[in-house]
Amino acid sequence: MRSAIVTRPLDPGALLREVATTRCGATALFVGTVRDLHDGRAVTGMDYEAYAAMAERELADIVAEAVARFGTGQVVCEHRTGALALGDASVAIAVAHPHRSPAFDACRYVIEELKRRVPIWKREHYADGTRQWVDPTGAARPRAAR
Amino acid sequence: MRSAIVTRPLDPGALLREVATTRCGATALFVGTVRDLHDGRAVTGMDYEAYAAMAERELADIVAEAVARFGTGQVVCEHRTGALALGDASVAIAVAHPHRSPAFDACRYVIEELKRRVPIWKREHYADGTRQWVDPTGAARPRAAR
Amino acid sequence: MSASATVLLFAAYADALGTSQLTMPVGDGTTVRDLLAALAQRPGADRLPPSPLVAVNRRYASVGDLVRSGDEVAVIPPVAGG
Amino acid sequence: MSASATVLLFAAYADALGTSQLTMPVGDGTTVRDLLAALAQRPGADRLPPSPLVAVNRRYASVGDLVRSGDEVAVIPPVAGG
Repeated sequence: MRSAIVTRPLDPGALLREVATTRCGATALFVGTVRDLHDGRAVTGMDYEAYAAMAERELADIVAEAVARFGTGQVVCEHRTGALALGDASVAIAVAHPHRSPAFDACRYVIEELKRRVPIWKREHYADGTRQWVDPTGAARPRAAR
Repeated sequence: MRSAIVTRPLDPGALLREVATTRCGATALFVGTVRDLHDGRAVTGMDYEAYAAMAERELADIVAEAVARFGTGQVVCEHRTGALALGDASVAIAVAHPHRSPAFDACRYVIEELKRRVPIWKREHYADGTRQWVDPTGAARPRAAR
Repeated sequence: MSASATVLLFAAYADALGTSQLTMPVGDGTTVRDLLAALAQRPGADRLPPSPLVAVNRRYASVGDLVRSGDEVAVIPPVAGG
Repeated sequence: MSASATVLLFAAYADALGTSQLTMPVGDGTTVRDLLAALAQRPGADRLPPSPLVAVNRRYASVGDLVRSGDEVAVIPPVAGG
Protein backbone atom coordinates (compact mmCIF):
# COMPACT_ATOMS: atom_id res chain seq x y z
CA MET A 1 0.00 0.00 0.00
CA ARG A 2 1.12 3.56 -0.69
CA SER A 3 -0.33 7.03 -0.89
CA ALA A 4 1.08 10.45 -1.70
CA ILE A 5 0.24 14.07 -2.38
CA VAL A 6 2.35 15.05 -5.38
CA THR A 7 2.88 18.06 -7.63
CA ARG A 8 4.01 16.14 -10.74
CA PRO A 9 1.62 14.73 -13.37
CA LEU A 10 -0.03 11.44 -12.38
CA ASP A 11 0.68 8.25 -14.33
CA PRO A 12 -2.25 5.82 -13.96
CA GLY A 13 -0.37 3.14 -15.91
CA ALA A 14 2.44 3.24 -13.37
CA LEU A 15 -0.07 2.74 -10.54
CA LEU A 16 -1.51 -0.28 -12.37
CA ARG A 17 1.97 -1.78 -12.63
CA GLU A 18 2.66 -0.98 -8.98
CA VAL A 19 -0.33 -2.94 -7.63
CA ALA A 20 0.00 -5.86 -10.07
CA THR A 21 0.76 -9.30 -8.67
CA THR A 22 -0.08 -12.77 -9.94
CA ARG A 23 -1.99 -13.41 -6.70
CA CYS A 24 -4.61 -10.91 -7.93
CA GLY A 25 -7.04 -11.49 -10.81
CA ALA A 26 -8.82 -8.14 -10.67
CA THR A 27 -7.59 -4.57 -10.79
CA ALA A 28 -9.85 -1.54 -10.40
CA LEU A 29 -8.57 1.94 -11.21
CA PHE A 30 -10.22 5.31 -10.70
CA VAL A 31 -8.89 8.49 -12.27
CA GLY A 32 -10.35 11.92 -11.54
CA THR A 33 -9.66 14.57 -14.17
CA VAL A 34 -10.36 18.28 -14.58
CA ARG A 35 -13.49 18.69 -16.63
CA ASP A 36 -14.66 21.60 -18.67
CA LEU A 37 -17.99 22.28 -17.00
CA HIS A 38 -19.15 22.67 -13.38
CA ASP A 39 -22.65 23.69 -12.33
CA GLY A 40 -23.22 24.84 -15.89
CA ARG A 41 -20.19 27.16 -16.02
CA ALA A 42 -17.36 26.70 -18.53
CA VAL A 43 -14.16 25.84 -16.65
CA THR A 44 -10.72 26.46 -18.15
CA GLY A 45 -8.46 25.08 -15.41
CA MET A 46 -8.16 24.30 -11.73
CA ASP A 47 -5.86 25.04 -8.80
CA TYR A 48 -5.59 22.35 -6.11
CA GLU A 49 -4.39 23.38 -2.67
CA ALA A 50 -3.76 20.93 0.18
CA TYR A 51 -3.01 21.08 3.85
CA ALA A 52 -0.24 18.78 2.79
CA ALA A 53 0.96 17.30 6.08
CA MET A 54 -2.55 16.46 7.23
CA ALA A 55 -3.71 15.37 3.77
CA GLU A 56 -0.86 12.90 3.54
CA ARG A 57 -1.68 11.42 6.92
CA GLU A 58 -5.43 11.30 6.28
CA LEU A 59 -4.92 9.68 2.87
CA ALA A 60 -2.55 7.11 4.38
CA ASP A 61 -5.21 6.32 7.01
CA ILE A 62 -7.86 5.81 4.31
CA VAL A 63 -5.63 3.50 2.29
CA ALA A 64 -4.81 1.51 5.44
CA GLU A 65 -8.54 1.25 6.19
CA ALA A 66 -9.19 -0.07 2.68
CA VAL A 67 -6.42 -2.63 3.07
CA ALA A 68 -7.93 -3.85 6.35
CA ARG A 69 -11.57 -3.80 5.21
CA PHE A 70 -11.16 -5.42 1.82
CA GLY A 71 -8.31 -7.79 2.49
CA THR A 72 -5.71 -6.70 -0.02
CA GLY A 73 -2.41 -4.90 0.43
CA GLN A 74 -2.40 -3.80 -3.21
CA VAL A 75 -3.85 -0.30 -2.83
CA VAL A 76 -2.16 2.85 -4.14
CA CYS A 77 -3.50 6.41 -4.27
CA GLU A 78 -1.93 9.63 -5.49
CA HIS A 79 -3.46 13.11 -5.44
CA ARG A 80 -1.91 15.96 -7.36
CA THR A 81 -1.87 19.59 -6.25
CA GLY A 82 -0.99 22.82 -8.02
CA ALA A 83 -2.30 24.30 -11.28
CA LEU A 84 -3.98 21.69 -13.50
CA ALA A 85 -5.23 22.05 -17.05
CA LEU A 86 -8.42 20.59 -18.52
CA GLY A 87 -8.12 16.82 -18.74
CA ASP A 88 -5.24 16.59 -16.27
CA ALA A 89 -5.58 13.83 -13.69
CA SER A 90 -6.00 15.17 -10.13
CA VAL A 91 -6.36 11.81 -8.39
CA ALA A 92 -5.65 8.17 -9.27
CA ILE A 93 -6.45 5.09 -7.20
CA ALA A 94 -5.46 1.54 -8.14
CA VAL A 95 -6.52 -1.59 -6.28
CA ALA A 96 -5.64 -5.19 -7.11
CA HIS A 97 -7.42 -8.08 -5.41
CA PRO A 98 -7.86 -11.78 -6.08
CA HIS A 99 -11.56 -11.03 -6.86
CA ARG A 100 -13.30 -8.21 -8.66
CA SER A 101 -16.04 -7.24 -6.24
CA PRO A 102 -13.73 -6.19 -3.38
CA ALA A 103 -11.37 -4.58 -5.91
CA PHE A 104 -14.17 -2.27 -7.06
CA ASP A 105 -15.43 -1.70 -3.52
CA ALA A 106 -11.99 -0.83 -2.14
CA CYS A 107 -11.35 1.62 -5.01
CA ARG A 108 -14.73 3.21 -4.39
CA TYR A 109 -14.08 3.38 -0.65
CA VAL A 110 -10.84 5.31 -1.13
CA ILE A 111 -12.31 7.95 -3.45
CA GLU A 112 -15.44 8.44 -1.32
CA GLU A 113 -13.48 8.82 1.92
CA LEU A 114 -10.90 11.01 0.19
CA LYS A 115 -13.64 13.41 -0.90
CA ARG A 116 -15.08 13.43 2.59
CA ARG A 117 -11.98 13.74 4.76
CA VAL A 118 -8.77 14.72 2.97
CA PRO A 119 -8.07 18.46 3.33
CA ILE A 120 -7.70 19.46 -0.31
CA TRP A 121 -9.50 22.33 -2.01
CA LYS A 122 -9.88 23.39 -5.59
CA ARG A 123 -10.36 26.74 -7.23
CA GLU A 124 -11.95 26.79 -10.64
CA HIS A 125 -10.88 29.12 -13.41
CA TYR A 126 -13.82 30.18 -15.55
CA ALA A 127 -13.94 31.17 -19.18
CA ASP A 128 -14.85 34.74 -18.11
CA GLY A 129 -11.53 35.12 -16.26
CA THR A 130 -12.90 34.79 -12.71
CA ARG A 131 -11.84 32.12 -10.19
CA GLN A 132 -13.75 30.59 -7.32
CA TRP A 133 -13.09 28.02 -4.60
CA VAL A 134 -15.41 25.06 -4.97
CA ASP A 135 -17.76 24.61 -2.03
CA PRO A 136 -19.13 21.08 -2.32
CA THR A 137 -21.58 21.70 0.54
CA GLY A 138 -23.44 24.16 -1.66
CA ALA A 139 -23.44 26.51 1.37
CA ALA A 140 -22.96 30.26 1.04
CA ARG A 141 -20.26 30.36 -1.59
CA PRO A 142 -17.25 32.52 -0.91
CA ARG A 143 -17.06 35.43 -3.30
CA ALA A 144 -14.70 35.01 -6.22
CA ALA A 145 -11.39 35.89 -4.64
CA ARG A 146 -8.27 37.69 -5.84
CA MET B 1 -18.04 3.24 -27.57
CA ARG B 2 -16.08 0.26 -28.86
CA SER B 3 -15.57 -3.39 -28.06
CA ALA B 4 -13.42 -6.14 -29.49
CA ILE B 5 -12.22 -9.69 -29.05
CA VAL B 6 -8.47 -9.59 -29.74
CA THR B 7 -5.50 -11.93 -29.72
CA ARG B 8 -2.81 -9.31 -29.02
CA PRO B 9 -1.81 -8.17 -25.51
CA LEU B 10 -4.17 -5.62 -23.94
CA ASP B 11 -3.02 -2.07 -23.20
CA PRO B 12 -5.12 -0.58 -20.37
CA GLY B 13 -3.35 2.77 -20.72
CA ALA B 14 -4.46 2.98 -24.35
CA LEU B 15 -8.07 2.34 -23.30
CA LEU B 16 -7.81 5.16 -20.73
CA ARG B 17 -6.62 7.51 -23.44
CA GLU B 18 -9.34 6.34 -25.80
CA VAL B 19 -12.21 7.22 -23.44
CA ALA B 20 -10.68 10.47 -22.18
CA THR B 21 -12.48 13.73 -22.91
CA THR B 22 -12.60 17.02 -21.04
CA ARG B 23 -16.36 16.61 -20.67
CA CYS B 24 -15.69 13.76 -18.22
CA GLY B 25 -14.25 14.15 -14.73
CA ALA B 26 -14.22 10.48 -13.77
CA THR B 27 -12.71 7.41 -15.39
CA ALA B 28 -13.15 3.87 -14.06
CA LEU B 29 -11.06 1.01 -15.40
CA PHE B 30 -11.28 -2.69 -14.72
CA VAL B 31 -8.55 -5.13 -15.71
CA GLY B 32 -8.89 -8.89 -15.31
CA THR B 33 -5.61 -10.81 -15.17
CA VAL B 34 -4.57 -14.44 -14.99
CA ARG B 35 -3.87 -15.29 -11.37
CA ASP B 36 -1.77 -18.04 -9.90
CA LEU B 37 -4.43 -19.80 -7.83
CA HIS B 38 -7.96 -21.09 -8.49
CA ASP B 39 -10.01 -23.14 -6.05
CA GLY B 40 -6.81 -23.80 -4.14
CA ARG B 41 -4.89 -25.20 -7.13
CA ALA B 42 -1.68 -23.63 -8.42
CA VAL B 43 -2.29 -22.26 -11.94
CA THR B 44 0.55 -21.72 -14.40
CA GLY B 45 -1.33 -20.29 -17.40
CA MET B 46 -4.65 -20.06 -19.16
CA ASP B 47 -6.13 -20.66 -22.61
CA TYR B 48 -9.08 -18.47 -23.58
CA GLU B 49 -11.39 -19.68 -26.34
CA ALA B 50 -14.27 -17.66 -27.75
CA TYR B 51 -17.18 -18.21 -30.06
CA ALA B 52 -15.73 -15.13 -31.67
CA ALA B 53 -18.55 -13.96 -33.94
CA MET B 54 -21.17 -14.25 -31.20
CA ALA B 55 -18.85 -12.96 -28.48
CA GLU B 56 -18.16 -9.82 -30.49
CA ARG B 57 -21.85 -9.19 -31.03
CA GLU B 58 -22.81 -9.93 -27.42
CA LEU B 59 -20.03 -7.70 -26.09
CA ALA B 60 -21.08 -4.90 -28.45
CA ASP B 61 -24.65 -5.25 -27.12
CA ILE B 62 -23.45 -5.02 -23.51
CA VAL B 63 -21.38 -1.91 -24.21
CA ALA B 64 -24.35 -0.31 -26.00
CA GLU B 65 -26.55 -1.15 -23.01
CA ALA B 66 -24.05 0.51 -20.66
CA VAL B 67 -23.96 3.60 -22.87
CA ALA B 68 -27.77 3.84 -22.79
CA ARG B 69 -28.17 3.06 -19.07
CA PHE B 70 -25.44 5.23 -17.67
CA GLY B 71 -25.53 8.13 -20.09
CA THR B 72 -22.02 8.16 -21.47
CA GLY B 73 -20.63 7.23 -24.86
CA GLN B 74 -17.12 6.79 -23.43
CA VAL B 75 -17.15 3.00 -22.90
CA VAL B 76 -14.51 0.65 -24.33
CA CYS B 77 -14.02 -3.07 -23.67
CA GLU B 78 -11.49 -5.52 -25.04
CA HIS B 79 -11.23 -9.23 -24.27
CA ARG B 80 -8.17 -11.23 -25.24
CA THR B 81 -8.20 -14.87 -26.37
CA GLY B 82 -5.46 -17.44 -26.88
CA ALA B 83 -2.72 -18.63 -24.52
CA LEU B 84 -2.12 -16.22 -21.64
CA ALA B 85 0.63 -16.30 -19.02
CA LEU B 86 0.26 -15.50 -15.33
CA GLY B 87 -0.38 -11.79 -14.86
CA ASP B 88 -1.48 -11.24 -18.47
CA ALA B 89 -4.61 -9.12 -18.87
CA SER B 90 -7.56 -11.08 -20.29
CA VAL B 91 -10.10 -8.26 -20.21
CA ALA B 92 -9.99 -4.48 -19.86
CA ILE B 93 -12.93 -2.09 -19.56
CA ALA B 94 -12.62 1.70 -19.44
CA VAL B 95 -15.49 4.11 -18.82
CA ALA B 96 -15.34 7.89 -18.64
CA HIS B 97 -18.29 9.90 -17.34
CA PRO B 98 -18.82 13.44 -16.06
CA HIS B 99 -19.41 11.89 -12.58
CA ARG B 100 -17.77 9.05 -10.69
CA SER B 101 -20.73 7.03 -9.51
CA PRO B 102 -22.08 6.15 -12.98
CA ALA B 103 -18.49 5.65 -14.20
CA PHE B 104 -18.00 2.90 -11.61
CA ASP B 105 -21.46 1.48 -12.16
CA ALA B 106 -21.09 1.29 -15.94
CA CYS B 107 -17.69 -0.40 -15.64
CA ARG B 108 -19.15 -2.90 -13.21
CA TYR B 109 -22.15 -3.48 -15.45
CA VAL B 110 -19.96 -4.41 -18.41
CA ILE B 111 -17.81 -6.94 -16.52
CA GLU B 112 -20.79 -8.55 -14.77
CA GLU B 113 -22.77 -8.94 -18.00
CA LEU B 114 -19.68 -10.09 -19.87
CA LYS B 115 -19.17 -12.87 -17.36
CA ARG B 116 -22.83 -13.83 -17.62
CA ARG B 117 -23.42 -13.70 -21.38
CA VAL B 118 -20.33 -13.52 -23.57
CA PRO B 119 -19.39 -16.96 -24.96
CA ILE B 120 -15.79 -17.21 -23.82
CA TRP B 121 -14.25 -20.14 -21.96
CA LYS B 122 -10.98 -20.63 -20.21
CA ARG B 123 -8.84 -23.68 -19.61
CA GLU B 124 -6.46 -23.60 -16.71
CA HIS B 125 -2.98 -25.09 -16.79
CA TYR B 126 -2.00 -26.50 -13.43
CA ALA B 127 1.42 -26.90 -11.88
CA ASP B 128 1.02 -30.68 -12.11
CA GLY B 129 0.79 -30.49 -15.92
CA THR B 130 -2.96 -31.11 -16.24
CA ARG B 131 -5.44 -28.74 -17.87
CA GLN B 132 -9.12 -28.21 -17.21
CA TRP B 133 -11.92 -26.06 -18.57
CA VAL B 134 -13.29 -23.76 -15.89
CA ASP B 135 -16.92 -24.43 -15.05
CA PRO B 136 -18.13 -21.36 -13.13
CA THR B 137 -21.44 -23.08 -12.34
CA GLY B 138 -19.62 -25.57 -10.15
CA ALA B 139 -21.66 -28.28 -11.88
CA ALA B 140 -20.23 -31.67 -12.79
CA ARG B 141 -16.81 -30.67 -14.01
CA PRO B 142 -15.68 -32.06 -17.31
CA ARG B 143 -12.73 -34.39 -16.86
CA ALA B 144 -9.35 -32.88 -17.54
CA ALA B 145 -9.19 -33.12 -21.30
CA ARG B 146 -6.42 -33.78 -23.82
CA MET C 1 -27.29 -31.09 -50.47
CA SER C 2 -30.26 -31.80 -48.19
CA ALA C 3 -31.51 -29.29 -45.62
CA SER C 4 -29.02 -29.06 -42.77
CA ALA C 5 -27.76 -26.83 -39.97
CA THR C 6 -24.21 -26.31 -38.78
CA VAL C 7 -23.74 -27.25 -35.11
CA LEU C 8 -20.80 -25.66 -33.29
CA LEU C 9 -19.29 -27.08 -30.11
CA PHE C 10 -16.86 -25.31 -27.79
CA ALA C 11 -14.43 -25.92 -24.97
CA ALA C 12 -15.44 -28.88 -22.78
CA TYR C 13 -18.31 -29.77 -25.13
CA ALA C 14 -15.99 -29.97 -28.12
CA ASP C 15 -13.68 -32.22 -26.07
CA ALA C 16 -16.63 -34.40 -25.05
CA LEU C 17 -17.92 -34.93 -28.61
CA GLY C 18 -14.45 -35.02 -30.13
CA THR C 19 -15.27 -32.31 -32.66
CA SER C 20 -16.01 -28.61 -32.78
CA GLN C 21 -18.35 -28.68 -35.76
CA LEU C 22 -21.08 -31.00 -37.08
CA THR C 23 -23.60 -30.84 -39.90
CA MET C 24 -27.02 -32.10 -38.83
CA PRO C 25 -30.15 -32.57 -40.93
CA VAL C 26 -33.16 -30.33 -40.31
CA GLY C 27 -36.69 -30.45 -41.71
CA ASP C 28 -39.92 -28.51 -41.47
CA GLY C 29 -40.59 -27.79 -37.79
CA THR C 30 -37.22 -28.96 -36.45
CA THR C 31 -36.62 -27.26 -33.10
CA VAL C 32 -33.57 -26.71 -30.92
CA ARG C 33 -34.99 -29.47 -28.70
CA ASP C 34 -35.02 -31.90 -31.63
CA LEU C 35 -31.44 -31.04 -32.54
CA LEU C 36 -30.27 -31.54 -28.93
CA ALA C 37 -32.05 -34.92 -28.83
CA ALA C 38 -30.21 -36.00 -31.99
CA LEU C 39 -26.93 -34.71 -30.59
CA ALA C 40 -27.50 -36.76 -27.40
CA GLN C 41 -27.17 -39.94 -29.49
CA ARG C 42 -23.55 -39.14 -30.35
CA PRO C 43 -20.66 -40.80 -28.54
CA GLY C 44 -19.47 -38.62 -25.64
CA ALA C 45 -22.74 -36.68 -25.43
CA ASP C 46 -23.33 -38.15 -21.98
CA ARG C 47 -20.77 -35.59 -20.79
CA LEU C 48 -23.08 -32.71 -21.80
CA PRO C 49 -25.76 -31.50 -19.38
CA PRO C 50 -29.40 -32.37 -20.21
CA SER C 51 -30.27 -28.77 -21.14
CA PRO C 52 -27.22 -26.88 -22.38
CA LEU C 53 -27.37 -23.26 -23.46
CA VAL C 54 -27.92 -22.89 -27.19
CA ALA C 55 -27.50 -20.01 -29.62
CA VAL C 56 -29.06 -19.92 -33.07
CA ASN C 57 -27.36 -17.60 -35.51
CA ARG C 58 -25.29 -16.10 -32.69
CA ARG C 59 -28.18 -15.23 -30.35
CA TYR C 60 -29.25 -17.19 -27.30
CA ALA C 61 -32.25 -19.38 -28.19
CA SER C 62 -34.96 -21.38 -26.41
CA VAL C 63 -35.42 -25.11 -26.85
CA GLY C 64 -38.71 -24.49 -28.67
CA ASP C 65 -37.15 -22.20 -31.29
CA LEU C 66 -37.16 -23.45 -34.88
CA VAL C 67 -33.95 -24.37 -36.67
CA ARG C 68 -33.93 -23.82 -40.41
CA SER C 69 -31.60 -25.01 -43.12
CA GLY C 70 -28.38 -23.04 -43.11
CA ASP C 71 -28.73 -21.90 -39.49
CA GLU C 72 -25.67 -21.84 -37.24
CA VAL C 73 -26.51 -23.58 -33.96
CA ALA C 74 -24.00 -23.31 -31.11
CA VAL C 75 -24.08 -25.46 -27.98
CA ILE C 76 -22.61 -23.26 -25.31
CA PRO C 77 -20.85 -24.43 -22.13
CA PRO C 78 -21.22 -22.27 -19.01
CA VAL C 79 -19.37 -19.08 -19.98
CA ALA C 80 -16.21 -18.23 -18.07
CA GLY C 81 -14.77 -15.11 -19.65
CA GLY C 82 -13.15 -12.18 -17.94
CA MET D 1 7.63 34.16 23.88
CA SER D 2 4.28 33.64 25.60
CA ALA D 3 2.14 30.52 25.14
CA SER D 4 0.67 30.47 21.65
CA ALA D 5 -0.72 28.22 18.93
CA THR D 6 -0.23 28.43 15.19
CA VAL D 7 -3.50 28.83 13.30
CA LEU D 8 -3.52 27.79 9.66
CA LEU D 9 -6.09 29.00 7.16
CA PHE D 10 -6.71 27.54 3.70
CA ALA D 11 -8.40 28.29 0.42
CA ALA D 12 -11.50 30.51 0.81
CA TYR D 13 -10.80 30.98 4.52
CA ALA D 14 -7.29 32.27 3.84
CA ASP D 15 -8.76 34.65 1.28
CA ALA D 16 -11.40 35.83 3.77
CA LEU D 17 -8.90 36.57 6.55
CA GLY D 18 -6.21 37.83 4.16
CA THR D 19 -3.62 35.43 5.58
CA SER D 20 -2.84 31.74 5.70
CA GLN D 21 -1.16 31.70 9.12
CA LEU D 22 -1.69 33.43 12.45
CA THR D 23 -0.17 33.09 15.89
CA MET D 24 -2.78 33.24 18.63
CA PRO D 25 -2.30 33.22 22.41
CA VAL D 26 -3.46 30.21 24.40
CA GLY D 27 -3.65 29.67 28.16
CA ASP D 28 -4.65 26.98 30.58
CA GLY D 29 -7.95 25.50 29.45
CA THR D 30 -8.11 27.23 26.05
CA THR D 31 -10.39 25.21 23.76
CA VAL D 32 -10.94 25.12 20.02
CA ARG D 33 -14.18 27.02 20.72
CA ASP D 34 -12.23 29.82 22.43
CA LEU D 35 -9.79 30.06 19.55
CA LEU D 36 -12.63 30.24 17.01
CA ALA D 37 -14.29 32.99 19.09
CA ALA D 38 -11.06 34.99 19.02
CA LEU D 39 -10.67 34.37 15.30
CA ALA D 40 -14.22 35.65 14.73
CA GLN D 41 -13.09 39.13 15.91
CA ARG D 42 -10.69 39.45 12.97
CA PRO D 43 -11.59 41.49 9.87
CA GLY D 44 -13.09 39.24 7.19
CA ALA D 45 -14.07 36.51 9.66
CA ASP D 46 -17.72 37.20 8.89
CA ARG D 47 -17.09 35.21 5.70
CA LEU D 48 -16.38 32.04 7.72
CA PRO D 49 -19.26 29.81 8.82
CA PRO D 50 -20.20 29.84 12.54
CA SER D 51 -18.76 26.33 13.13
CA PRO D 52 -16.01 25.51 10.68
CA LEU D 53 -14.17 22.20 10.72
CA VAL D 54 -11.00 22.33 12.79
CA ALA D 55 -7.95 20.08 13.02
CA VAL D 56 -5.51 20.14 15.91
CA ASN D 57 -2.07 18.78 15.13
CA ARG D 58 -3.36 17.41 11.82
CA ARG D 59 -6.34 15.47 13.18
CA TYR D 60 -9.97 16.56 13.10
CA ALA D 61 -10.93 18.02 16.47
CA SER D 62 -14.08 18.97 18.38
CA VAL D 63 -14.84 22.49 19.61
CA GLY D 64 -14.40 21.34 23.19
CA ASP D 65 -10.87 19.99 22.62
CA LEU D 66 -8.06 21.78 24.43
CA VAL D 67 -5.43 23.75 22.53
CA ARG D 68 -1.98 23.85 24.07
CA SER D 69 1.03 26.02 23.41
CA GLY D 70 2.79 24.93 20.26
CA ASP D 71 -0.24 23.19 18.78
CA GLU D 72 -0.99 23.54 15.07
CA VAL D 73 -4.66 24.45 14.65
CA ALA D 74 -6.11 24.37 11.12
CA VAL D 75 -9.44 25.89 10.18
CA ILE D 76 -10.66 23.72 7.34
CA PRO D 77 -13.06 24.76 4.58
CA PRO D 78 -15.38 22.08 3.17
CA VAL D 79 -12.98 19.70 1.46
CA ALA D 80 -13.19 19.41 -2.30
CA GLY D 81 -10.45 17.06 -3.42
CA GLY D 82 -10.59 14.42 -6.09
